[in-house]
Amino acid sequence: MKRLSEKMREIAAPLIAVGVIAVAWEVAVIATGVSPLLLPRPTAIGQTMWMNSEMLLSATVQTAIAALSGFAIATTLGIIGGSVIAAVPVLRRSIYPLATIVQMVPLVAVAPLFVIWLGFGLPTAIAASAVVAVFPVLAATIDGLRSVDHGLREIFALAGASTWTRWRKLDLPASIPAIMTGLRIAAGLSVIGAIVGEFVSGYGGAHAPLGIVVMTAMREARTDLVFGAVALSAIVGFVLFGVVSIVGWLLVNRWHASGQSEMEIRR
Amino acid sequence: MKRLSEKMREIAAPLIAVGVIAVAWEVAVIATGVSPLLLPRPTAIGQTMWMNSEMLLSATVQTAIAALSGFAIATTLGIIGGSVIAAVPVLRRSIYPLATIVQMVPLVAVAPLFVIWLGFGLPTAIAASAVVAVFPVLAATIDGLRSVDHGLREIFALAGASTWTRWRKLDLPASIPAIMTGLRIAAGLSVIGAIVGEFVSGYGGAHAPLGIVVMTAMREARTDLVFGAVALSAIVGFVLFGVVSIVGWLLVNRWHASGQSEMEIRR
Amino acid sequence: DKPSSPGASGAAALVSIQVQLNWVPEPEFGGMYAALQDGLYSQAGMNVELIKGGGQVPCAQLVASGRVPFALVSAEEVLTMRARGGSIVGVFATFQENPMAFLLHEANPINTLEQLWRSNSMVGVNVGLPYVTILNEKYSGAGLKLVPYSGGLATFLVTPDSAQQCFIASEPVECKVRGVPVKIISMAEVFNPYAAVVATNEAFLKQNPAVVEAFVQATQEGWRRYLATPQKYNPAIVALNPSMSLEAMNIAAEIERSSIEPAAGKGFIGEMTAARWEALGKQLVACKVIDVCPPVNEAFVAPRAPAPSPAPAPTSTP
Amino acid sequence: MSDKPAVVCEGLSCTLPSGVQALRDVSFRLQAGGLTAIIGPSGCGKTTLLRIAAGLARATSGRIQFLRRDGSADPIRAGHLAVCFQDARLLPWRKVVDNVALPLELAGVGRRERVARAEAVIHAAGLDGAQSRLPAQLSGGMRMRVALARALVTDPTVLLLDEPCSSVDEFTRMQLDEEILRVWQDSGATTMLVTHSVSEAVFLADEIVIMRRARVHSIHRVALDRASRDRTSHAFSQEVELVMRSLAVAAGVVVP
Amino acid sequence: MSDKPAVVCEGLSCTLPSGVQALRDVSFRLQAGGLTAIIGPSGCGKTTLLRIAAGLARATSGRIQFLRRDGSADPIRAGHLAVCFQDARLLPWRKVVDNVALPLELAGVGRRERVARAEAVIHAAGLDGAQSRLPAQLSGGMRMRVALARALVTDPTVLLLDEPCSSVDEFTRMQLDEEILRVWQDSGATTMLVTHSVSEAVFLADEIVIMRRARVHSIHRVALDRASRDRTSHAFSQEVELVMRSLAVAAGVVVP
Ligand SMILES: Nc1ncnc2c1ncn2[C@@H]1O[C@H](COP(=O)(O)OP(=O)(O)OP(=O)(O)O)[C@@H](O)[C@H]1O
Ligand SMILES: Nc1ncnc2c1ncn2[C@@H]1O[C@H](COP(=O)(O)OP(=O)(O)OP(=O)(O)O)[C@@H](O)[C@H]1O
Ligand SMILES: [Mg+2]
Ligand SMILES: [Mg+2]
Repeated sequence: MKRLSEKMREIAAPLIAVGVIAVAWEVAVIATGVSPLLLPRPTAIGQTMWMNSEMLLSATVQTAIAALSGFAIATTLGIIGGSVIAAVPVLRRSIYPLATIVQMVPLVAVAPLFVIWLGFGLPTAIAASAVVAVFPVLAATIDGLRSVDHGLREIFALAGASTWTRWRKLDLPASIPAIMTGLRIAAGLSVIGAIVGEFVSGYGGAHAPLGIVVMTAMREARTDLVFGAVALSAIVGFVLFGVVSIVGWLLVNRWHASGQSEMEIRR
Repeated sequence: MKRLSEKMREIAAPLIAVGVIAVAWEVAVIATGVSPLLLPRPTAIGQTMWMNSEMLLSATVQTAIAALSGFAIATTLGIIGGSVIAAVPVLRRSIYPLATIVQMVPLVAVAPLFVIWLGFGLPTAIAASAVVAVFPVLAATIDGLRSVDHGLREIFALAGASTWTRWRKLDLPASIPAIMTGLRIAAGLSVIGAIVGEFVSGYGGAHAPLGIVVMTAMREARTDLVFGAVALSAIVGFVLFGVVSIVGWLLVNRWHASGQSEMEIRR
Repeated sequence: DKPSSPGASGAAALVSIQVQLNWVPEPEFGGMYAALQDGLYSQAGMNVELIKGGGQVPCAQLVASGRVPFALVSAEEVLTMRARGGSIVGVFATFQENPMAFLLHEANPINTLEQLWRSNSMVGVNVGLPYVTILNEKYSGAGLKLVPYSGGLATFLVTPDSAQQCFIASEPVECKVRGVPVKIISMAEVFNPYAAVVATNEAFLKQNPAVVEAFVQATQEGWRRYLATPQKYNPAIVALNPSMSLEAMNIAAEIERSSIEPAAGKGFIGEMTAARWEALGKQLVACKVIDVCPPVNEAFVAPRAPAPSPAPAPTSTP
Repeated sequence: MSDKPAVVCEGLSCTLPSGVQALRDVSFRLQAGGLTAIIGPSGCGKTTLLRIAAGLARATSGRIQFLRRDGSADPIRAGHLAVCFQDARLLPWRKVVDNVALPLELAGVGRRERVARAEAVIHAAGLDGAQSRLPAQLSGGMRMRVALARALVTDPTVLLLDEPCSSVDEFTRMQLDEEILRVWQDSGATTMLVTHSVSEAVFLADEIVIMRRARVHSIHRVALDRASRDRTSHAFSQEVELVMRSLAVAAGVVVP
Repeated sequence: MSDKPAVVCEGLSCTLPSGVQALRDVSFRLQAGGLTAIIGPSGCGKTTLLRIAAGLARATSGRIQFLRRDGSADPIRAGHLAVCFQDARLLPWRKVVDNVALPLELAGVGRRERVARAEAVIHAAGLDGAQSRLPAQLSGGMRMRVALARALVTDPTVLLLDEPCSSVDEFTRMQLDEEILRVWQDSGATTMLVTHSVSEAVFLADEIVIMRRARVHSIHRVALDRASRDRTSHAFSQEVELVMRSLAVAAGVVVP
């Protein structure tokens, strides 16, 4: 429990860093006199966010729903797909390299297909989010599964465990640290995926999601609002990242090197 | 050597897969009668690519240069930054979560800053590519370094090795499998980063890069050209992915589980 | 349920109609929101939903593929899509004059397209639009620094001697609201397609000619009302898009009026002529966007002139 | 016990991918239900032999057969061949009891029964009190004992043990030897025990195969009655001395 | 040899994070330049003690000191304390020779010299021909020998060995014992040897610390002259017997 509370304290660290960066940024902007149209001061951004808090809140909620759903889909597909690909050598050789394509397609280029197949607004934003986030999970899962100690696999082979059983009881648990890396990367990507998805899909509900807010604010040169919206999308990403990190830590801290604190020579 | 040639043969596998997918795609398009404006047939795409081969080739070269440069920068920054962050716990707690932000910023939103600081064309495309690709390398490096066996670290601690020496001789080699996962993810992202960078940074010289080709072709509803350009960007990504995979395999196949072939019970 | 003859059964079953907009709710769609607010569409037997767009929404593909019955596109999109086999048809042209223009700071000595194109200014333009090719051919913009228009105004505002493409009812309004003195140079003299064209697809048109007609007429009437008193309708649009102020919307409505309303005594709202489509087709062929111009008489259905008296849209077709 | 197979090796050779010839023409027989010890210098091929017997490696030539009493081949069912490897190979995220119970779990034994059976072997391995620790919280010797317990918890027909007691003290080793003996006697499993301790081999085995540089050097039948295998007896010491001499030759030591 | 420190443990206790008390009030002294063996049942705290001596773990109470002849504290320079751990801990991507040469490399010894020195210990460890193999291509016993060679290759002032010979046969073990003896005599390092083999302890050590359940059970001074430590002699057997009895008590075995 003590260690969990320590983990909680870690949440404070980035907040302090944010504060430090914000102050430095404020000072730098004032000192260099860069136009607020290009780089607004954090205080100005804060003010704008405060004044538009209601609109931004609803936008954030919508984008968060898209990003979270996309992340969930990417996680599920990435882990399942990665496991299948890792288990079947011919797939690993043929499909795995091709899977890179899913993250390389410029979303705007395939937007028509997405929108036509999935409809406007949320579904397309979710799909865009999932498409952008799935490959890191897939790649990390595959590489994690392929790194499972052969010695441990032999234990399962001797017991006549099925591939499915071995996956549940050995491969997956042993790959969790690697998969967590993939999920950490996917956390941020799912947010940007949702935002780009919103660019191309418009919005169904009454209120605009963050992607639309960014677009319109840019058109109107309300750079402080652009940065405010970006900051909110970043917060969605942080929270996702934080949740992934904490879940990962809870799962592996008791047995994996990454969960143990650093040793130092004492004499 | 025999195993390396086997590895080379692996390059054939995705090509065969591409062929299979292309045939399936062709048949599906013909069968469903979906409009070529949405989803052109592979043969039509191939024809268009052939007819525009000169223009596409020069576009591909330009985009490849941007993607490769961005990838190289992302690799360098990601490994160095990740190593520093992993080595300093306070940074890991404060900066690492914030680093997710670099991959979450909608490039279009910060394009004006990029363009003002770096100018139009190649430099911005490279920067965009690096920005999008750096986080996976960073995250994978950090997670890899933190997973290094504590027992091995003790060997170095006892010998009084400096952090730098330990990094070179233990941490980095031990993390190569993890870093390779990050690089595999970054390979694809660096390509999409370059293309999005080209969307916002433009013409860059006499010939347009793939990002501009995609944009123009989209506006002109030349869907087959859009897909052709996307296919070429995918090829750039594949090649990068392939090179990363082969380099990774050469580095670790002799000692890491992922390089060994799968065991099976024989009796 | 398929849309069928509207209005025939009175208020019984409204035909559900979706319209994909190509931008967020703004005065450029004022007539449609006015028609919605005044119930013109429901009087015509339609339950119209205006789907808010996001700037990169593939409107032309959506309507060509039948995903939505109507979408807002540009005239050149109609011709290019048709040239590539898309079955898209323009049925109503909101902007008679090209609303795309170049935005310059007021102090900029440049005043004409020719001056601009022969200068070595930095000009933000959308990649892949035909007017760039046309201007290049005409004035050989060799010294010009063409940069991509990224959808924002920031670069322009901080660079006094730059120019960028704009939508007359958007960026100039924003500058006005901010108190930044700017001027615009219309590009209509070299490239003047209809804009904000309401398009449908051939299949829908063939099956539901009455619906299309009724929709067009209601839209026409909506625009008439909107242009008469935009202040009456803008608050509802602001409610849908709070990021643009009411003040800005009112200004925008005034600016766009001249491009939408027919000159006194000539033509009517939404009008389209074969000559204008032909001219556009020639230009597109000339700048190699398309190889041959598709037959323009199939590319559009000219809306009928409205009844002389400002009456509500026709509600009865026996 | 008649259902336990004999294991017959005929002319086994094995060249590893690195080019090392780990086995050359190795022939011997594990009697059905017998306990055979393998001893030999480090690196002589004992583990390779065990891996081939377990089906985890393939012989380059020669063959290994599992034969029923009637001479027919016995296709041992998965889970009926238990191995204790030279390294512990524990799942680091599982508690001791769950590591020991793993083979039972994989064989579909219910939770309650497998925990009970696991706790019994854990007790016999002297690991009382460590049931709910993770492998990382154990000493090296304890980890190996967990691995041994995991091999003994099943009811195997063939039992392959690779130096299971090398990292424990002599008294714990004797205790473990008793447990191996008990399991072997109860199950009647055809057992192969790789060991470095000659006295352990003499105490436990019917036959001792002495290996040298990838070959069988000699096979020694233990002349002592099982009932009279008292480590303190003179006969036992003599037997140990005898095997030791063979081993010394195998190890290339000049015997005085 | 006067520069080798004595290692003095006073009232060491160590409670591990899991709550296990691995050491309770352990006091003893490693004589400067002496060779002290630690024996005791598996899990009694030997490795923990060695880790504390190496500075890799912290005692909960009590202290451990490195003292010069004149009584002043000796801050042992990094690299002058060598450890052979119970598990081999080899870098899997390095050849045997480069693994063995690692401590020299880290100490800045030039390539040619360190390879020469590494090959000498590799030879002494009976690993000729395996120089350029990777750890994965070695047998378990060979891997441990590489780890031992790596500890012996430096010229340490303090040498801590944790069961270095547990996974090799008795003859290889004797050969390794000779090598340990040689290195110890050449370097005069203050040496602590954890072992399970009583005869090894009697053969090598000046003093034998017998541990029991986290405590020092007794300390036995080996009464034999170094010159007359012949494993086949009666005196040697008697000494082994003596220690064995203490150990039996420590292991909780009822001695007949
Ligand atoms: N990391 C750890 N966390 C918790 N308990 C531990 C840890 N390491 C060892 N222990 C426990 O501490 C006690 C002493 O362990 P230690 O490794 O010192 O024993 P040992 O005497 O070296 O045994 P062996 O001969 O088996 O190696 C044991 O009971 C062990 O279970
Ligand atoms: N994976 C491998 N690749 C190449 N060579 C190997 C491999 N594993 C073992 N060897 C070599 O094969 C030979 C036999 O190894 P094996 O593990 O069977 O020996 P062993 O008798 O079990 O030795 P020990 O008593 O040390 O465990 C050794 O020379 C070893 O170096
Ligand atoms: Mg072995
Ligand atoms: Mg120990």
